[in-house]
Amino acid sequence: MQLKSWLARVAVPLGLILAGVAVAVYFVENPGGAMAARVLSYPKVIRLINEHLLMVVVSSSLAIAAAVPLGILISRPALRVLGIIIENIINVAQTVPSLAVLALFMTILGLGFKTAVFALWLYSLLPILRNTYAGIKSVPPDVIEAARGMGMTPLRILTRIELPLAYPIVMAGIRTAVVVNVGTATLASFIGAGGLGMMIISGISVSRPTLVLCGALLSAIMAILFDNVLGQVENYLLDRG
Amino acid sequence: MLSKKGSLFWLALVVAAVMLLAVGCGGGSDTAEKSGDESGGEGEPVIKEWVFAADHEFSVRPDGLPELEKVYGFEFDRVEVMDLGVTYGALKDGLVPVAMGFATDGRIGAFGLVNLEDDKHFFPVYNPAPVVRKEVLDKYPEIKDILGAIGPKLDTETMIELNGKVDIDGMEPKEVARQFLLEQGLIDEEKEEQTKGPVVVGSKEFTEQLILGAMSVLALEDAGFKVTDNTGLGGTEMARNALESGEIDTYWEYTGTAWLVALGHEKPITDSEEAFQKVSEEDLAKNNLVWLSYAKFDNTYTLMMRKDDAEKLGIKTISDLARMINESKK
Amino acid sequence: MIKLENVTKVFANQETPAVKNLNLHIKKGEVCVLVGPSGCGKTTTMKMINRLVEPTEGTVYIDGKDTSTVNPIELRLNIGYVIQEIGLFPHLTIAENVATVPREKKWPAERIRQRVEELLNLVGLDPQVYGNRKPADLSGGQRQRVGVARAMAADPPILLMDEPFGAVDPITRAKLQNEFLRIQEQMQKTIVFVTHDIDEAIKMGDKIAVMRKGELVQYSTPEELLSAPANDFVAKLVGKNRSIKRLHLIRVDRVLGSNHNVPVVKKNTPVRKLEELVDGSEIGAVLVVDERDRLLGLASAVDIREAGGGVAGDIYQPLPNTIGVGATLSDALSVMLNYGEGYVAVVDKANQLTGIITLGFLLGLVKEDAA
Amino acid sequence: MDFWSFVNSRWDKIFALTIEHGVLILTAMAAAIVVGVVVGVLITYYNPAAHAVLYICQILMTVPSLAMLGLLIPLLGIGFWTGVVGLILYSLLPIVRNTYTGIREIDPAILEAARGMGMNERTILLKIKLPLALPVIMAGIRTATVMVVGIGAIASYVGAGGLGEFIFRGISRYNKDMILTGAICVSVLAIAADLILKLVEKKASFR
Repeated sequence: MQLKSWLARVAVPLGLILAGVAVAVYFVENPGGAMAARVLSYPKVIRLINEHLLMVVVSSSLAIAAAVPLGILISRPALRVLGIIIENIINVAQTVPSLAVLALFMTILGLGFKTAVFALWLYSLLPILRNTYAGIKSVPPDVIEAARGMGMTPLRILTRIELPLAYPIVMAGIRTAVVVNVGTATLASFIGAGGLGMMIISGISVSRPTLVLCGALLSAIMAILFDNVLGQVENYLLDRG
Repeated sequence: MLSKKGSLFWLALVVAAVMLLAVGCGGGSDTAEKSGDESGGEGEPVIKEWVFAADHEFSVRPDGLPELEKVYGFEFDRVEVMDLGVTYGALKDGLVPVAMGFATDGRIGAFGLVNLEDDKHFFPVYNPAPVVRKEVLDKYPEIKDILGAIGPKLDTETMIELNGKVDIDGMEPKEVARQFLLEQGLIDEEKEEQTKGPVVVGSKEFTEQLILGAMSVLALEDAGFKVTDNTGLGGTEMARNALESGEIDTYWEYTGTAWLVALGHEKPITDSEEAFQKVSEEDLAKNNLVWLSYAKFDNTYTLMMRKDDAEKLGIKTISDLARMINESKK
Repeated sequence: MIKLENVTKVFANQETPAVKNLNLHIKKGEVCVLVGPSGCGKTTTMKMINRLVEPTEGTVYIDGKDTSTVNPIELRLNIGYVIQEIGLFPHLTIAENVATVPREKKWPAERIRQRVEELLNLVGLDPQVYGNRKPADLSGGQRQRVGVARAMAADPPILLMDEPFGAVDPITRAKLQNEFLRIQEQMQKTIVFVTHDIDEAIKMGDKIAVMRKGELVQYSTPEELLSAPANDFVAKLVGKNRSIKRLHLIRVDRVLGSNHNVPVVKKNTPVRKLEELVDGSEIGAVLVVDERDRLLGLASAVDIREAGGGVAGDIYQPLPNTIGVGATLSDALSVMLNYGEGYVAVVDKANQLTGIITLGFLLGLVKEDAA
Repeated sequence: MDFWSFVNSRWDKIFALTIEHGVLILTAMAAAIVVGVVVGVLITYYNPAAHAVLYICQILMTVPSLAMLGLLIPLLGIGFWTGVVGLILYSLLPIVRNTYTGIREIDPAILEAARGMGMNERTILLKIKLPLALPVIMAGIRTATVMVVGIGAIASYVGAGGLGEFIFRGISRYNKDMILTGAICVSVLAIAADLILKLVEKKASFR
């Protein structure tokens, strides 16, 4: 029973990883021309996947680590005005296209991986921050009132009432941010940060659909994988209370 | 359980705050930390890692990087792939010691960079010429003279200057093109009535192409054509596909590029006139495309280094570079 | 009017039929209540009448016409339909809601407008006030009224009502029920009414069809149902205090007839004649009405004897203890108790005497059940 | 001040590209609304198809926009229409999903009442279902539009024109002012679209 549910949990991510490997192997074995073969070699594909993963994982985890506490902070009643201001700033900032964010930081911070990570971090900060704030704000005031009436301290109210209730919304923000992040990271290759975007952009610029397709499939699989894993983390934490 | 979670949460908060700070500073220090190619202590420049900046197209083209490394017999430690045009900045800012560029780019001079001589004549010739669909030319034979007049007036120095006006001085490509055509007397100030056409003009998406495209647009407009400006289409294949499918009627293509990429030949041609003859013959026969007079300048690929680096290390040619890299690996 | 013949419905993916070989005949102008526990097939039966559910077997006739030969849209346009959830269209105004079917029938705008006004007035909603409001602005009871008005908009001869008062509070429900009875008195529609509430069934129905597991258990008048339940199931459904329930639920107009011995005279009847009559009266008095049968009062034996001559119109005394036709037997009982008299006169809206209920009769009813 | 002089010297170009961007978005959204609403309506009639369609749309969303546009080039060539098709594909999910849920979430009593009163399916769809689902559908359209304005910047890479040209040229020339101009124009366009559609959404709401 235990084993079965464990298997069920692992089956989908494992399947996705296998699909990713299958895609990579297929395209490396069938690159569709010498030009595409220059990118579609095992070491190169592995390197690009690694770069992409690294970019996404680093920027996303730092974004989560920064945005969730910040979201909690600005949702405190004492910082109500600040919260509203930041919420509005986020709403405006989210309309700036990701490409422009990358490009702007390129001109400020220079080219390369770190710039890309910084831009991706900043860009995925927004949805997580917004959802954390919105999630906590969505807790009905009477629930908090009741908790306060029962003599709970503000900290206990936060950890036992607000955070558990806001949790699904926060997780939704995180999942959106990560999935978007995987896609945005493909643009990082414009500023010399590598990743699967290198495959896609090269494919577009020399008209080799296999390259584009391979990059598209790998990054889509990566996005779905992250989404699935985060979904399972969400359920797991939810089960444990 | 829950109280444990509570303390865990505070721990996470602290960790996060530290991380936030770290990222903030890390991001800031990005420019400062150049990829290990700064001068050593005794004024002798030591390049620890031979990183090469290339755009996506160059990194995979048959006449691009892989073949170059084969011919000169060396290999870069790492290749950073980035958008075309960003390579000059990357080199100038010291992010890479060597970068790929185009021989006529205005930034070479302005950024204090030098071209390394292609002593093994690896790069084929890349003289640009207006390519026009034959149907269009049959309908408007005068286009041959209008667009054909531009190329012979463009030599390498002129083109570097024109490119520099856009990339360094920040002028619009169209304005640069207009100035040049006016100076050369190829167009006049008067506004013509646009009675013929429309003709769709395309170009690839980089400075020189934008200027050349703008020249075509202006010259045709001056001759009374209604012109649809479709310049800035992206890479080679994109512009080429657009031309072959009739989405655009003309754009400036480079002889070497057409020979290798569009016509699919493996062996590059290194003589300008020969390349032009062969390409125009084959393109007419195969694709019904007509090549008009080509420009004097040869915008071939080039490898660039920072001038002071190159001087200190005594690198003048690509062979010098290959030797230096191979030595560093020993 | 409506006839169900050997109707059976088996839903896909279900083994037991929802409705089994049902036969039902509903006469014109009758309120037929389908009652039974949830899942007994009452709603399914009703929906087969307007073909929202198609019978698996058997035939439904309306006015002798097999409904399966009629276009269902056509059919439904001529059958009013009210459901518990009401289903008012929240994006349309009250007036637009009521106008739905007339619009589908392409009535001219002016006629629709008049009809909507008439109906809103009928259900007690001022068209000026409520016509342009949205359903969300109305209370539950008001919405239910709109639902009824909407169902009657195109004046359909038949009305199907699926627990129409199920979702409102008891006080509002009683009010709506009474109003509905009043409207029905005017409209005389043929109504199929579904409820799981036996009390409501007894109050509303001319006929009650008790259903259980898709089958018709008993089909009779409320009185019969209370006095002679067909089996244990019905008896249980009706409940233990059937007699008390009868008092509470049975409307006085249902039991009026030759159940009493109280003479009624016109006001110009000579007193002399009254003397003979009053002797045979159960209550020791005669009732006096005017030439149009409107109740004037009563003349007791004492009054008659003392008068000696003249006509009934000269000697009667006004009668304070009357009740309306819609009242229940228990209403009648409480009036009797209040006035300390053993009878109560029943009058209709126009104050015309329709009958009289006596204490003896009520006792008889209760005794009947106890036996 | 550099930035302002840059903007000042290029008003015509900024205007032209903003219009181009707007036309790109409008074309894509017009088509996406038609396709999305039709698909969303159709799948309410057949549940298994609904799950499949929504899942496909969701997968489409995970494909990086750059890759999606790139994959369309072999099929459609480069240019405006490639951008339009790419943007349509991206805007489908919110529109289809919201149309579907908007209709599915209508109180079944309302539909039963409509059916019971003798309205035919076409009338029910046009007069009851779509008007009732309209606020939800509009919300989907708003989400899609704001998103697509941003993705539209990437569509320049495949020759669809628009404000992305500022950004791409800005990258090539290392020109911050140019990138900033593009970014700000796209943002303003997105915010404007958001505000306008919010207004429409409010109008569409019947409560």
